[in-house]
Amino acid sequence: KTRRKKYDAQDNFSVMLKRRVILFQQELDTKHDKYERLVKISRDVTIESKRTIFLLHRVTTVPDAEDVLNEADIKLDGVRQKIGQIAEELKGEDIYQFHRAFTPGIQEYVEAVSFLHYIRHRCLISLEEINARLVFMNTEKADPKVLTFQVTSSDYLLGVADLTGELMRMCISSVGNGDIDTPFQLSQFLRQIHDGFSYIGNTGPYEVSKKLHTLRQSLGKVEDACYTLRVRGSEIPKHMLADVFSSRTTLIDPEEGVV
Amino acid sequence: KTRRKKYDAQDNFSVMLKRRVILFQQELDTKHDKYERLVKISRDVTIESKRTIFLLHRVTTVPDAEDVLNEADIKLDGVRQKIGQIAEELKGEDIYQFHRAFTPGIQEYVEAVSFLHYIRHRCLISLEEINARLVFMNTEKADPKVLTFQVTSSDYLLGVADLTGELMRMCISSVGNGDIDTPFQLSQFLRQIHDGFSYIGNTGPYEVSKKLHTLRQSLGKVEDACYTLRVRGSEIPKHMLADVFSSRTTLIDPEEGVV
Amino acid sequence: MSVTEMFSYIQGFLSADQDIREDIRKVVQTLEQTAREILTVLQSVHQPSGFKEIPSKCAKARELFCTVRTQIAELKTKFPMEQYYRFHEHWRFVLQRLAFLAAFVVYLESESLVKREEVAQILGIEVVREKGFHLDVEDYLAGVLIMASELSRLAVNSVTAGDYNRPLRISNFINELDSGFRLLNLKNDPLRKRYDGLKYDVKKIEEVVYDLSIRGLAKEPEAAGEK
Amino acid sequence: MSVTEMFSYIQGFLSADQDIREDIRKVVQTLEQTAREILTVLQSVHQPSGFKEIPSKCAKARELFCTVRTQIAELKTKFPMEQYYRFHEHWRFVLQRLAFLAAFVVYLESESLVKREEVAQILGIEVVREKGFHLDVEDYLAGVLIMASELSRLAVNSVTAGDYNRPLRISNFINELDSGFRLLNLKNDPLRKRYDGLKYDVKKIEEVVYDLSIRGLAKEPEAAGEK
Amino acid sequence: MSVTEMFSYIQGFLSADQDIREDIRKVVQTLEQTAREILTVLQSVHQPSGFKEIPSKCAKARELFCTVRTQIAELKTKFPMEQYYRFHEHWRFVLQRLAFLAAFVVYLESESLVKREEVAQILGIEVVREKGFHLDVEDYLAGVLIMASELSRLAVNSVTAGDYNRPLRISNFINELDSGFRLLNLKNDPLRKRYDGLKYDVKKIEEVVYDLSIRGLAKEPEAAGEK
Amino acid sequence: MSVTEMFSYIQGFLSADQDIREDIRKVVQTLEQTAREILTVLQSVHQPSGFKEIPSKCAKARELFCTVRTQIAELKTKFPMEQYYRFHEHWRFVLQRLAFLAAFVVYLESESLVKREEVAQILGIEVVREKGFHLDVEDYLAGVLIMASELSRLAVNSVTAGDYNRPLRISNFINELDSGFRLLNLKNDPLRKRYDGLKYDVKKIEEVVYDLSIRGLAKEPEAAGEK
Amino acid sequence: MSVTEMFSYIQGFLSADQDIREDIRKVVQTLEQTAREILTVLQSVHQPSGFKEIPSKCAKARELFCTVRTQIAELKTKFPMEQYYRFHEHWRFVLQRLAFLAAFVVYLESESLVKREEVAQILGIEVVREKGFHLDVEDYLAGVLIMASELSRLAVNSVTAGDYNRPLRISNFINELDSGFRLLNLKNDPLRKRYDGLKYDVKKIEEVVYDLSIRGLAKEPEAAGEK
Amino acid sequence: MSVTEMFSYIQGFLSADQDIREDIRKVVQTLEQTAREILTVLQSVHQPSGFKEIPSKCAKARELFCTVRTQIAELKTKFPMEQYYRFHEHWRFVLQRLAFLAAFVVYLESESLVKREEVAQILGIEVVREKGFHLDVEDYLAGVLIMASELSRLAVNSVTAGDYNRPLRISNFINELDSGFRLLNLKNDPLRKRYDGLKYDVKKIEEVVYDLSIRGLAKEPEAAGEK
Ligand SMILES: [Mn+2]
Ligand SMILES: [Mn+2]
Repeated sequence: KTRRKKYDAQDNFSVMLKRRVILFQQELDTKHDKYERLVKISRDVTIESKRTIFLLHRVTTVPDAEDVLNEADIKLDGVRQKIGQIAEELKGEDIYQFHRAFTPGIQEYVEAVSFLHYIRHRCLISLEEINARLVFMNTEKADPKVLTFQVTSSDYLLGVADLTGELMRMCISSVGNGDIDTPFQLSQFLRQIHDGFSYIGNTGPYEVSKKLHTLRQSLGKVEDACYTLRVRGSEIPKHMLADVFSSRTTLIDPEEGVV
Repeated sequence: KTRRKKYDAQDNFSVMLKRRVILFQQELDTKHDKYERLVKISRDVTIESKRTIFLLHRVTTVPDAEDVLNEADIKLDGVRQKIGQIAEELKGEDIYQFHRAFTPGIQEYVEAVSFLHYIRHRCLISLEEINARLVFMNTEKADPKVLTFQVTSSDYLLGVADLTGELMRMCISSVGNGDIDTPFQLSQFLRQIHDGFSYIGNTGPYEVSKKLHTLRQSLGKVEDACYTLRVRGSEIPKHMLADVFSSRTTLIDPEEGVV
Repeated sequence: MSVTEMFSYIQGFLSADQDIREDIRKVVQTLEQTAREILTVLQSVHQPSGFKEIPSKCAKARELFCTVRTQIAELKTKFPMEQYYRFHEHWRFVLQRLAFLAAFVVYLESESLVKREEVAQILGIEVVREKGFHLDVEDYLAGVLIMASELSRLAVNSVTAGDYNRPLRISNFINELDSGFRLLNLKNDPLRKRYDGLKYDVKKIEEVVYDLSIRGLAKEPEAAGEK
Repeated sequence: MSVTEMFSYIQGFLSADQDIREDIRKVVQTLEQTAREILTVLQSVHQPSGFKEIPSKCAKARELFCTVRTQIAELKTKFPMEQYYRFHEHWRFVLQRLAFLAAFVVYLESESLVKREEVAQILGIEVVREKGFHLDVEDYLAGVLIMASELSRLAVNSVTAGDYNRPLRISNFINELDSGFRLLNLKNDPLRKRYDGLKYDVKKIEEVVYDLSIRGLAKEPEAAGEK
Repeated sequence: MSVTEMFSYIQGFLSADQDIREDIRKVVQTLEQTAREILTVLQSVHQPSGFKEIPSKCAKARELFCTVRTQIAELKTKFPMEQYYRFHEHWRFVLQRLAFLAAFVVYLESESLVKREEVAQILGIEVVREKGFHLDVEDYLAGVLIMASELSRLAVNSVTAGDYNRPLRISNFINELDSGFRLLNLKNDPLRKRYDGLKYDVKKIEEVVYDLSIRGLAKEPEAAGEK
Repeated sequence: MSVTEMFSYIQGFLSADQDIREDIRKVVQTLEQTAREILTVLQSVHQPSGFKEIPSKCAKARELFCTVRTQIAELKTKFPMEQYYRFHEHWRFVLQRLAFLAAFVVYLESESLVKREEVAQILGIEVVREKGFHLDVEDYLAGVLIMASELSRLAVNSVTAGDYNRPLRISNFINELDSGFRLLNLKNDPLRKRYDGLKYDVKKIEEVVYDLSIRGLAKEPEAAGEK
Repeated sequence: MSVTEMFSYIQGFLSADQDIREDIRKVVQTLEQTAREILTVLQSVHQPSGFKEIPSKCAKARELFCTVRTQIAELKTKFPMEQYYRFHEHWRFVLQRLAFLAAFVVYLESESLVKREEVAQILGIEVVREKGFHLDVEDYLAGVLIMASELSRLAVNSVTAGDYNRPLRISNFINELDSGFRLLNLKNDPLRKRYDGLKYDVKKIEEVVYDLSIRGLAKEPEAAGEK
Repeated sequence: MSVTEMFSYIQGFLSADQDIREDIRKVVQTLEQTAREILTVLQSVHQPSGFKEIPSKCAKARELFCTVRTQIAELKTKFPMEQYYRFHEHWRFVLQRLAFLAAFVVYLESESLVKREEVAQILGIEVVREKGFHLDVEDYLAGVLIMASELSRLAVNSVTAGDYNRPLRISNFINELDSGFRLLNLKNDPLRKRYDGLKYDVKKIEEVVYDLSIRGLAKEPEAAGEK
């Protein structure tokens, strides 16, 4: 009889433990599943942001830049919708718990959106401006609520660090297209970003330090391009230079403009 | 007039080039999109296979192993359906073109299915047996067709290499559960696999060599466990040993059997 | 806002972050110190003489947990609570150690498995993330697993100290724990690695019980269940 | 089937694979040798004296492409065609070089952009994967990009050789190419890196044209288009 | 002395050491902050507008070096001076950066190579190890090499800003530096690696001078030669 | 002073440094040789026959320590004493080995923990840094931890040699050592890593004692407890 | 001689070198295959059933060594013998494996340490470099160390297979080996790293002997001591 | 022979080897010193003033090569000649530098490509391996490639110094060199990597020639063509 009882107690322990473990399992599974969904959305964000960046590089050659910018805006709206899905997943969560799942996508989005912003406004988009556009309406009709997504300063920095690579590409393309102003503008802007990063130095996130080398290389390429423009331009007075270029443009395409 | 004509020619070149480029873009996009879809399916395959492996480890403690094995079979049916999706994506493709996208998932599936097979049949599943179960019916009702998926010998090897880790875990659990036969069986089986891998040596895929170290460690743990069983068992004659164990079992749970 | 201003602004964020981390690190150091003290108190149960003193040692440890609660209260003031996971790495290690110590005290006192709620209460923290500084499932489970390995050591030392019943009780307890953990699907993460260790603890205790059995030293099995 | 048999069986697969790779490597080496010879032939166009000889050099190169076709035919016999991508890495490098050389010959002959179909034909291979040993889009594009960089070098050397028109024609050609490539979305892969190089080629040629313009040496722009 | 006493006593040692290191780390952080500020000031010389402002920028940097001296003075109080090498790793990096910044300021002011004594004076430290906190030869040389690479950038940007003489002066300076370094027998250490970078700086500057020469923009070669 | 003169002067510094390091390396090699000889002498205690010979082996080791003292005296002449930490890396490894050997000899002779002062005396060096070539706390502790792992081996081999008491004494000793170390607040450095190994030694020895206990071979537990 | 001629001539050299290496690689591959086969044969001694078959397995291995000798004879014909060190890297790995296998066979047959001369003889090569294709001391030692770790595994598996004497003999053997190695002054090279592993093998085997001793299973300790 | 004897005997081998390496290292250091001196002498050709002094600088370098020969003669005495490849790594680096310096001197003197025989003669070594300490083809080629990159620098600096013909001559020379190398079938080794750098040198020099051409500064193209 006593033995019987003992094993009941034992069973209780066992049963209770199992009940608890099943709860733990649910908690863990919920977390893992959410993590997995976030990884997948983040991959989509990355891909679409990259495509937007490619699209934006066309801006230096097409006749109407505004078309490209608007198209990029539309593409980024799509990306923002995806980020809305991330925000939805993170509703009520501590976002840092899942940060590793979506940080690659968000960095790529920062890169794309800041590239678009630079082309349009010739200045660096701020973290606030980025976050201001990441406000979403909850889709549940029963309870419409505002959702926001906050890009962290470290994701912002990492995205901006990558932006410099795109700016460098844009600079080289500009020179190739006979545009002599953009490279100088870009070199000043890039230098400012470079100086900004060296001001931050090693107080920033670890990944930034790894990207600094590439940033420095990009700056070097842009500075070299400007140097070449200047040194070649030195052989002819400035006012003549303009003539040469306008005649070059005419020469290539008098009626339809540069394709 | 001549100039006009020239630029028409030029435009033709340009227009033709663009038409071609758009075709290239479609080709590239199709490929990238497929790759991306395969990566996502592969992640699902990995997760579900891992869960199956966890489930299978319960086999050493539950009263009716067959239940667990059947449940695992059902889970793996789900995984196979996913692999069916992979096969669907690869229909008419050169599978090696996308191999990197799905190899992690397939390796994990090999690990899971060979683990189940070992528990059921106490032997190593062959590549043929694995592939024999990866035959799917095309879901299109218009044109029902048989689809197959072929696991490569390198994915098979890498999956089997990982299997050894699970076998080691199973061995240690068995000892903990007072099971004195399984560890010896497992050690012989593991030794055979180990000898098999050392027979293959460095002629196998590069990743195998990286896994050999872990394999050797697992074998060491299993051999140590068997050693301990033997050396402790040495203090009592074999027939008494059986008595001790049966009395232990009774002692722990006389009515319900080991939970 | 100029680029320079923007970077100064961001630098502000980064400095604030570094300061928070520095503050957290300091409190965590005091926590580690206390954890080490509790461990030293509880380690004595492994000594032959230590078995009789278990109750007093547990009481002593309970006292030290007051200090822990004060230190964790201090820790909570160092960062915004919604950002728990931002700084999680800083205290994860010590929190798992503390969960282990709490679990060990409770085991020594009542030979039962501490609940996550109890650990939280002993440490003066929450179970549910929404309510504040809390104990993650993973950290709770890690603490329990560390205890399992301490128990396998205790089983060995019990025999040395001449207590032949304790190993059997530990064996039952740890077997239950093992079958509980078997229900979990863990990812390939640190917890899984720790859980692999549990198998060795179970094995070790099984070996002790076996050693006792073949020598007829495992006399009073029923007692094991009663406690 | 015993474990040992199973591993012997797999070992069979692996050996077969190694043998195939060994065979492929050997043929690829001969291909590389021929590619180097074609390059040597075509390199002479950079020499001041080389400009007049372009037609004869192209003819010479065309002849060597016969050898290439034979060698590729040999290569095709070395592995099952459906497994093209299994061994792709072995010939990818040389195939891109050959695509470049084909593109360069075609450019030198007609100042036009070679089509993927033409390259395939010159190399004696297919365009569509299903039909057999084929030329991947990426490999075709890589070949074209290598040519772009060769053309920027050619623009420079044309000036040295006193031919002031060629750079303008190259400039137009390369600008078209650039705007074509701009329509492509490339992943972060080797092709994208190569495409980044194109920007530098465009820039370099632009600089040459600029140098000619300011000196009034770029006399006959219409001629450039006519050719 | 019991084991416990002994270890308590040892803990005293360890704590003292850890406290010193903590203190050093904090001061070094402020030093790094100031160094970064000086860098930001000096980097503006690369901007087109920055060239006229060199004197004012140098003055600004000189002011910030006052802060550096105060911070280093603070640093000196944190540990017994004979243990310089015990803690060297903590400040080696920032000291090399500061040596670079001092060398850069001196170069911008007077276009001459800073002496180790001058660097020491600017930083408020000693040259001779026996006299106190000093500047190791290796750290001085590392600073000079960092400057060399900054100067190659400056040569490029000078041209962009329309200053065609500066590159020639930089070229002479860097050549002299190069011959200086060639006198040294460097081991396979970090310094050697840095020195290997110098040849790229030399080459880069030579190419700038070349570009100016061929365009007749290198106005005063005689003056440059005289220096 | 011209740049050339300056660099020639600097080369003087560098050469001197390299010469010192070369000299140090040579003496350190002889020290390593002697350390290996002492180890060989002491290793014999693990042999079944070795237990009786402990006193004579210790005496032999003590003799060899004379050589060590001579060699260290030689080492001291190779560099200015205030630069101990500049060259510390060269002898740190062998010094820790020697501290281990000294601790092992003392343990074998008296079963007590060697004091840092004793190690210093055996090696003919100082404890206090200010007084000259000294033994850093960290190096002393490293030596002690190496000994701990040697003792776990000794416990095992004692049983093999039929000495069933020694493991109990070792167990007490190592437990005391373990509590001592728990008083220390070690950073995440090599020492911490070594200390993490100590718990395996403790566990191993506990298992040896367990094996003896369960077989009734641990005869004098009271005696062990008294210590 | 024109540049072209010169380079053609040089290409002759390079081709010859590449051909030699290609030839060597092929023979080495066959050697590796045979080595793996011998390994598979010898590894069966770890199986419980394998212990009785040791003589037959050794005989089988000896036969396979005939193949090895033929293959090495083949290898010798592939390059001029004075250039042994030029191509050493190609066969170093397999030679160490073969030295291990030879040492293992000899140990299994006679429980003695194979001499370098014996290994050389088994492999059909020389000991003295001057005489031809030889076995470097380092490669011989590496082979012996690989065997040591195989023996520690064998000690464990002997017990599992019920052979309680073998571990004692292995223990004596490995201790002797260990003292032998302690006579060597190894540099910080791969061999040194391998040697560092030996102490784990020694410890492992000592623990096996311990387990047997405490259970009274080590029957002939005297015999073991005599050896 | 007992195990101990065997290992003592082996230690003899190891010591001998270490001594040889130490001796080699010392001589190689003196060689590196001389190589640096020769480099310093030859570097002056890059200076505007240096062009006239080429003959005297070459003479000076030739003198220093006497020292090199003496040092290499010394090196030869340090090891048995058939073991050249055993110790090759020790001097490979400096030998390539010396080959470069010899090639550079010869180029400056006669604007021709040094032959391997000549380099060997200048360094006082052999061409044919069998005859003694020799110059490997690979090392000769590496030296030539280092020179190529030095020549691209020289082309740039010639223009700065107002010598507009030299770049054209260099261009012809380097083109010839490039076709020479294209005859070689290089493996994926360090030499191949170095060779990949050659195309940048070729391109750089072409751009210099371009700059001269477009400005009508390339006076004597016919002369250049004739060569
Ligand atoms: Mn990007
Ligand atoms: Mn697994």
